[in-house]
Amino acid sequence: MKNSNRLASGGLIDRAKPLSFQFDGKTYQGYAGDTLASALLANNVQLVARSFKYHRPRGVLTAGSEEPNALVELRTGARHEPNVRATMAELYEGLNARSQNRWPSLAFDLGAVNSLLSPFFAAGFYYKTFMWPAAFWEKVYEPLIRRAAGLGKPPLSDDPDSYEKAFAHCDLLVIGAGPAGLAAALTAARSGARVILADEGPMLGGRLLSDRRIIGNQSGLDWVKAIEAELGSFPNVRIMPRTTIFGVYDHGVYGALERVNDHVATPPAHEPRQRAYRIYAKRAVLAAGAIERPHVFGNNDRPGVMLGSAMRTYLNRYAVVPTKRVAIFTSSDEGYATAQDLINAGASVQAIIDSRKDATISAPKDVPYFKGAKILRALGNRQVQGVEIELADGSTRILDCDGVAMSNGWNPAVHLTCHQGGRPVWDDKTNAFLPGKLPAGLSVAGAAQGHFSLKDTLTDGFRLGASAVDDLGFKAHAIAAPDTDPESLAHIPLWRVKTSKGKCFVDFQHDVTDTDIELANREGFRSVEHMKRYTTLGMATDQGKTSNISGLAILGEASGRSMAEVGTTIFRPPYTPVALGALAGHHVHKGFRPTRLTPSHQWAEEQGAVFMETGLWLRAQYFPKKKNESWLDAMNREVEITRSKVGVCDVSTLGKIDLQGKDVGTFLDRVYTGTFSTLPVGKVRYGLMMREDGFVQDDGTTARLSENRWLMTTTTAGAGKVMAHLEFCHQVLWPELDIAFTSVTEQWAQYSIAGPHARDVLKKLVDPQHDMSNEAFTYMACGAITICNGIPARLFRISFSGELAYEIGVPNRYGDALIRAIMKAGEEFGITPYGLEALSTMRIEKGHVAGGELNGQTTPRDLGLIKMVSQKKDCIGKHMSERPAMLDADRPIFVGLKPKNPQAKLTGGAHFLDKGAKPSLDNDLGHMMSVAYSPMLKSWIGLGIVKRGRERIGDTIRAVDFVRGTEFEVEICDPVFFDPQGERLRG
Amino acid sequence: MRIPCPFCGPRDSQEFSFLGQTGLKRPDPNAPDAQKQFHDYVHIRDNKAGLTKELWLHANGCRSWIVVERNTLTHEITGSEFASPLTKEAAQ
Amino acid sequence: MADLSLSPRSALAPFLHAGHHGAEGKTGVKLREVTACALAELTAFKGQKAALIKSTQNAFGVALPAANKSVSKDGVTFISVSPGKWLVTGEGAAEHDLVERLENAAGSLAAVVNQSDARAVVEISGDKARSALAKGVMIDLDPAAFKTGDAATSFAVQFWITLWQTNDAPTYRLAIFRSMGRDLLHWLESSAAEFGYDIHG
Amino acid sequence: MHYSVFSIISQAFKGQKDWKPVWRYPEPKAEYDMLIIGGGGHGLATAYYLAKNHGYTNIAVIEKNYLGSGSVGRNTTIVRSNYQEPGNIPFYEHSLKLWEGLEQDLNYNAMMSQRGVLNLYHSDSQRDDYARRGNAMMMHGVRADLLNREQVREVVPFLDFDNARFPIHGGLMQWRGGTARHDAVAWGFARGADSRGVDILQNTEAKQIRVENGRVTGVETSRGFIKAKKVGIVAAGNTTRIAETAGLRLPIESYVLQAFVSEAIKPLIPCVVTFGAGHFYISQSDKGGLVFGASLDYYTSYAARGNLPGVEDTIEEAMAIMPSISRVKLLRHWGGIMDMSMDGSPIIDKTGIDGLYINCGWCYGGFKATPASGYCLAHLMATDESHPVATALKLNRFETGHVIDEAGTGAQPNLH
Ligand SMILES: Cc1cc2nc3c(=O)[nH]c(=O)nc-3n(C[C@H](O)[C@H](O)[C@H](O)COP(=O)(O)OP(=O)(O)OC[C@H]3O[C@@H](n4cnc5c(N)ncnc54)[C@H](O)[C@@H]3O)c2cc1C
Ligand SMILES: NC(=O)c1ccc[n+]([C@@H]2O[C@H](COP(=O)([O-])OP(=O)(O)OC[C@H]3O[C@@H](n4cnc5c(N)ncnc54)[C@H](O)[C@@H]3O)[C@@H](O)[C@H]2O)c1
Ligand SMILES: Cc1cc2nc3c(=O)[nH]c(=O)nc-3n(C[C@H](O)[C@H](O)[C@H](O)COP(=O)(O)O)c2cc1C
Ligand SMILES: [Zn+2]
Repeated sequence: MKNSNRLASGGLIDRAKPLSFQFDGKTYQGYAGDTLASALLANNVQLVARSFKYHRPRGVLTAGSEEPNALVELRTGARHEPNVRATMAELYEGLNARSQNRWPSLAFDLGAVNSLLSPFFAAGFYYKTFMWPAAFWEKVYEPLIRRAAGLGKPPLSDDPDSYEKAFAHCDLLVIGAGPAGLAAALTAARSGARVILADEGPMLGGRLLSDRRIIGNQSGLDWVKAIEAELGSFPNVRIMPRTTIFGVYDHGVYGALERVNDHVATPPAHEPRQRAYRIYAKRAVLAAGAIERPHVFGNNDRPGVMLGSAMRTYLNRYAVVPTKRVAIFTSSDEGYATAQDLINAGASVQAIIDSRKDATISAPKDVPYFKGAKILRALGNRQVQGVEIELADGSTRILDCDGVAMSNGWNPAVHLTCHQGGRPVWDDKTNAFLPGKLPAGLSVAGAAQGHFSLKDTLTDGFRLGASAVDDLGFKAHAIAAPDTDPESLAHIPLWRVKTSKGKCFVDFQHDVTDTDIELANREGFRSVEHMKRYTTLGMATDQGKTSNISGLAILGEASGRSMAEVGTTIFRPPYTPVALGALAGHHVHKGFRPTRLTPSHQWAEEQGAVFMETGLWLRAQYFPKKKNESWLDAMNREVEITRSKVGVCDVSTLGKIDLQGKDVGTFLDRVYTGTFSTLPVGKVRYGLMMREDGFVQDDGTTARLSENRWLMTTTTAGAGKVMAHLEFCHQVLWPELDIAFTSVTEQWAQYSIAGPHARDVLKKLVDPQHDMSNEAFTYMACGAITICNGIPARLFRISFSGELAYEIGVPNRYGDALIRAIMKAGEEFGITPYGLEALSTMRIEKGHVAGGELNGQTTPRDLGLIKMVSQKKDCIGKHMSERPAMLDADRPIFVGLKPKNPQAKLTGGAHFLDKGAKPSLDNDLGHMMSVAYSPMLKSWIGLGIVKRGRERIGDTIRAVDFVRGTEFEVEICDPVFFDPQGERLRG
Repeated sequence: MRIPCPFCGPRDSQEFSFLGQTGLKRPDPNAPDAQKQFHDYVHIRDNKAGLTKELWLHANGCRSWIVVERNTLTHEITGSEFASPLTKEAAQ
Repeated sequence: MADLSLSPRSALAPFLHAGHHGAEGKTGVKLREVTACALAELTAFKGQKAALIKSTQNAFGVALPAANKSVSKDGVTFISVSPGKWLVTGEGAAEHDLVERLENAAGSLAAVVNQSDARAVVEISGDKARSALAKGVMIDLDPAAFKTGDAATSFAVQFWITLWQTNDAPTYRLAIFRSMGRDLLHWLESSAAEFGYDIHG
Repeated sequence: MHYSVFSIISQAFKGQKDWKPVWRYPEPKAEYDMLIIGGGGHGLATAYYLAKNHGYTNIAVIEKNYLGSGSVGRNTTIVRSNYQEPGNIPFYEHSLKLWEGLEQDLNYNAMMSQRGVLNLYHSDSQRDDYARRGNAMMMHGVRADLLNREQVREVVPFLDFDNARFPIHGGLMQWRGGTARHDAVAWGFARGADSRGVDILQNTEAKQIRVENGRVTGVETSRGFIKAKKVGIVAAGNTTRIAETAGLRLPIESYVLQAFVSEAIKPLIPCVVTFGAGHFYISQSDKGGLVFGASLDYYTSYAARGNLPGVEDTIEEAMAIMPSISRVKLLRHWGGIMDMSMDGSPIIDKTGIDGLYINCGWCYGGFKATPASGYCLAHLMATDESHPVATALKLNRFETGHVIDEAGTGAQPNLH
């Protein structure tokens, strides 16, 4: 039985490299150059899969990426991959494949009972049923349907392999390396243009690998080799085998998937499994060939029924006779070539059944030959065991065979031409849909354009390759297509065998039959798009590559419309399915988005800090003293020490923008709510920025470093947005202003030193010539200084914590050293580092707004900051912030909240209700925005917005948190809980 | 898509961020109907199907705000220029 | 206060591991961090570009480059990054007084901002440098499109980069925000791994 | 034709031969009482409820393409009512209640599946935001559950809990949320409307709204002028193009949103999951495909297709929460046109032109609104009063400042 269907010689396989592989646990042998499908067929394995709905036995229909049937699970363990087309999987030593969607085994699949129920399971069945009783849908029916759905099992563990993305550029992209593509690439390459030639297969040649042809005075294969060699010699040509162009996007952007290492068991070290390319091509030639059409007749899905062209591929390329006694069912002259190839390979052609009464081609000698005949049905179950045919005179008879080769004309592979909305156009001459409106820069050559003869294909390729690059200013020399051996192309499609018996499949994978299509039409689903959705025709993993056109024809017939009137459904990317991993590339796990590290990161790590994500930054959340110190204990300690002694915190992540020019003051007056033009040099002012719609977008401080130089800070999260906003204001709104912006966020490492001893610590660092006294360097002062013997630094006396505090900035290269120096300098004062938790607690104690309050839904008035909006001037957002609803006295306003019971753990997101009020949207008073446990007040405290809150200071209301199941009475208070007079920060 | 930046040349759209229709003039804040004008300025758009002029920021490039002439039905781009005459001058 | 002296550290210092990495037996790519290098941004004020070009020409002996170009002289490289804006690097003798010299040349014609610490600068060279970069850089680096002296600000992987080519080896330099240095390096290393790469300390 | 156990069985034995068309292909009449422009979910639902609740039968829906060809047929099918803003909550909850009885009402199985909608959170502040939302829902009696990390793990154990860039801290779950079969919703409403006498005019495009003396008189269509006393514009992504013909300018921009489906695999994802550190949402269809989407492509567009950066971004987000699906393959991706409003919330209102009504601004979220949107617009067109659950969805709210901005991103539609 070993390789019982393998020919003794021939083919493009490497007989010197035998490979063993497994299918459903059994070991077989094939050769390098095989696909899993060819190797299975060589071993006479015909049954390889079960269909989606009826679990019908299925074999191999095609030899390419259009395969609807032969899907398997490939590889084991963590490398498990579902739904792999056996026709595309290249064989490697040890390949392990399993059939899917069957239980308990492929041969005996209980799911096949669905087939018996098929009278019920017509198209649209779901929509009419499962409604009684209503409750059963969720509990019974749906779980059942879901369990039955799907093909392969999803992988559940992490992928051990990696994926990459890459970019490529060219003058001309040639899609497909059949004769048309090779010819196009060659002309373009000779002109000096940069060419990328991509083919989804591992070898160049297209149909020339499958058909025995003569080009000029050499064989088709030798012609391919010669061109490949010449193309390989050009530095301006890049050949990309195993690369599928999966999508055509705007402006010459092509999506491509390179299967770098799918043809080996595991990728070599440092190599990805697959790579997704974005190719930027000035021009492209689509030379994707054509896909042969099956016939629609009874039990046309039985293993052994195959496309004629596929059979030729197996014979000529893989030296495999898929089945030995073949009936040829043809509506085109193509079938006769298949017959000849079978005969040459020593197989028996049991009959040629040509649906055309007036076929003019003659059949090979001694082959039973029926003109005007049709196959009514295939016999057999797990493999064809004969066919019943109807002769021209209406009589029927049974023929013995174990395989059927179908040739019903070709569908040009126009898919990529439709990705930008182009619709194929029916052509009566070729009996095919040809490309309609093309994406800009793309032309179509060869069989994809409906030019089926080899000579025409070559002519096309040479011509279009030349005209594409001529367009770009290259000078391509015309190449004349060599003569080819004669071929005959006559063809009249037979869309279905109306008199057939048994189920006639149109869409094999989804088990859509001709009667399903008729039913859809009968029920009013007359638009092709309705029919598609109602029957699911063309919606399977093959996207209907072999089924769509026949389906349209049957719909047309049922509704009395021509092909042109029916039209096609739309082809969408990807051309063939693309692994999600490849499209994500290396952007997985921690690499999903960049991680920005603060200057003190390494030091904080050494301290055992716990980090948290804030946007892309990783910041220290708290610094546990002992291993298991809780965040709350650590935070309490950090706050207490900071407030009683001194603490330090990395604030480098705040956005910093250097603004220079004569008009900066004017500009700031327009973008900030307050006035900045009056700010003296050496001073800092707090600023609030609105969007033009009147809501607060960001806050921060701006320092005036010199007459014409300012430094703005933004929130960490707002940095990018604010920069873009300022650039918009400058470039679009007020280009007349003379300002230069430069982001300096990353130039400076900046630390906040806060607490009663802040000045003492600082004095140890700052070079002695600078007067650090409270009088000389007052609250809200700023200046350039030097520290630690001449290191340039900037000092700002600003405070978020409410303590005496300074922010000190040094060039980032000193950031790591400075945090260590600060800690050392602070040692004698008992300094602590503090993280975001402590930072947040201290600002809440001080009633400062931050992230939770700056949520894009609050106005300055809502936040109690209306005094910061200058009434003397306009600014961005001013008018819209004064719309009636925003001035409504009922609009919730910013207040502080204290629980009656200090231990009551307030929660962010709780809503407020009056005592005794029932929960309802009308009674909703507002919500809690930020909470903290205040070590100063020894109580939980909160900030939030409450309807008429300012008028209700002292009132007790309820903070209700349904989703956490808590409810506390809280007193409305002023938002400044600690040091309301601000004495500490001025000290 | 590839957006032709007048400074950098054609670049992948991924380098840009999109704001919207251009040609909207920020109203005179002192106009008697300023509130109404601001409402329109902030909220009302032509949303044309066809050729539009729109503002893009070459955010991951030269950071110029540019005006791109683009067809919203086909995505075809027929021109681009700097939003600010000053940027244009500085680019020369 | 000797114990409180501050020693500088380059952006990538904690993450660089000198030596050969990736595929064995070949070195398609060489990587190093460019450390002894000052950076500054120079932005012409309104209407002052022509005057600025003149005065920098006098001070540095080169004309400020046009879009997508860089020019170098005596260790100073001007890279055009935006209309009226240049990123300037200074190496060798120019490392220490770059900002000062720029400020002198610019006078009131342009804003000068020290960015020496804001960016990590990496140098990538070798005959596979292009292929490694193409795994993230979206612009065309083929010699037909991008040559020695060419420059771009663009997007690579997930980073806003400034990229310029310094010789035909080819050698490229790439500047990105310092805080993302570790990730940039990680990407470059995984992209170069299949070609084999050396890291020079 | 009524669907029942009996009709199903008898048709099975008759080879499904006697099923009747589910809708007619009528010729347009010269005049209707009401004309709905747009045969999407909302337009068809409007017609259905006008007929069913208000007794109008001389009405028509005009659809420029095949019915259901718009966003109703191309969305990620998520149905939920987990909103935060008081203007939205009652409306979407009303909608969810209608969904819960829809199949029986329509005698059509739209495969509404209340498998739960789980919004993952990745930080403490996001947890608090979700708590705020959950509590707002509970104020209106809409159940929400705040799950911690371990509770999330029980529901969706295959997510990346250990090595993610943005670790999962927990999630907000609405168990009553879920998905419905998009096409069946359009078909069910169409069948229901048709059977009540509504003319559904497919391949009939509205070209120009005719207004005389401040009052609508009818619509110029690709099949001639159709007179109507009242006209509703229910054209989702194309609203402004039609409104423009009546001289209306609206706070709407049209963007393309992409959607994605993978090859069918055996059941993996039991509910809808959304990623809080991005804008990604995913569920698994009855057929086994993973259906997912993320943000808009960021530019205005009327071409129902997107571009590669949007594709890659979406799939990176998918992999960010479920790296094990690297070997599941993308089968198809497509686009739909979204009518993005300036605050991210919808508009159901009169227009200032007598007899002309609009229903638009559905942004990412109009599929779930389908029944209530139709219900409320029908109510408005029949009574000239806003339905009580839709009183906040006014057109003039941008002038008055009563905006309903769930995301807090302001008047820039592509940020919602
Ligand atoms: C990719 C994607 C994913 C989405 N995911 C979700 C989701 O998960 N959950 C959710 O709730 N929502 C989702 N939405 C949003 C939702 O689909 C839409 O908001 C909703 O479908 C819009 O209402 P509709 O069904 O009436 O629109 P449509 O179906 O778009 O109907 C409008 C109809 O008007 C027709 N029309 C337009 N112009 C004319 C004219 N001049 N004359 C005649 N007819 C005209 C159109 O052809 C169209 O059929 C998603 C949308 C998209 C695009
Ligand atoms: N006798 C007939 O009626 C008939 C009909 C059709 C074709 N043919 C023969 O087929 C040949 C057609 O030549 P051709 O060059 O036009 O086509 P081809 O089929 O020879 O080559 C097409 C190539 O494109 C590749 N391809 C398809 N889609 C792709 C994608 N998206 N990305 C990457 N690669 C892709 C395929 O792998 C294939 O190698 C001629 O030899 C012709 O005679 C004959
Ligand atoms: C929820 C949902 C699931 C889908 N599942 C599939 C599918 O399994 N196979 C398929 O080919 N298309 C599927 N589609 C996509 C449709 O084929 C189609 O692309 C989409 O409805 C948009 O229509 P258009 O591509 O004709 O413009 C699905 C669409 C939706 C909305
Ligand atoms: Zn640019």
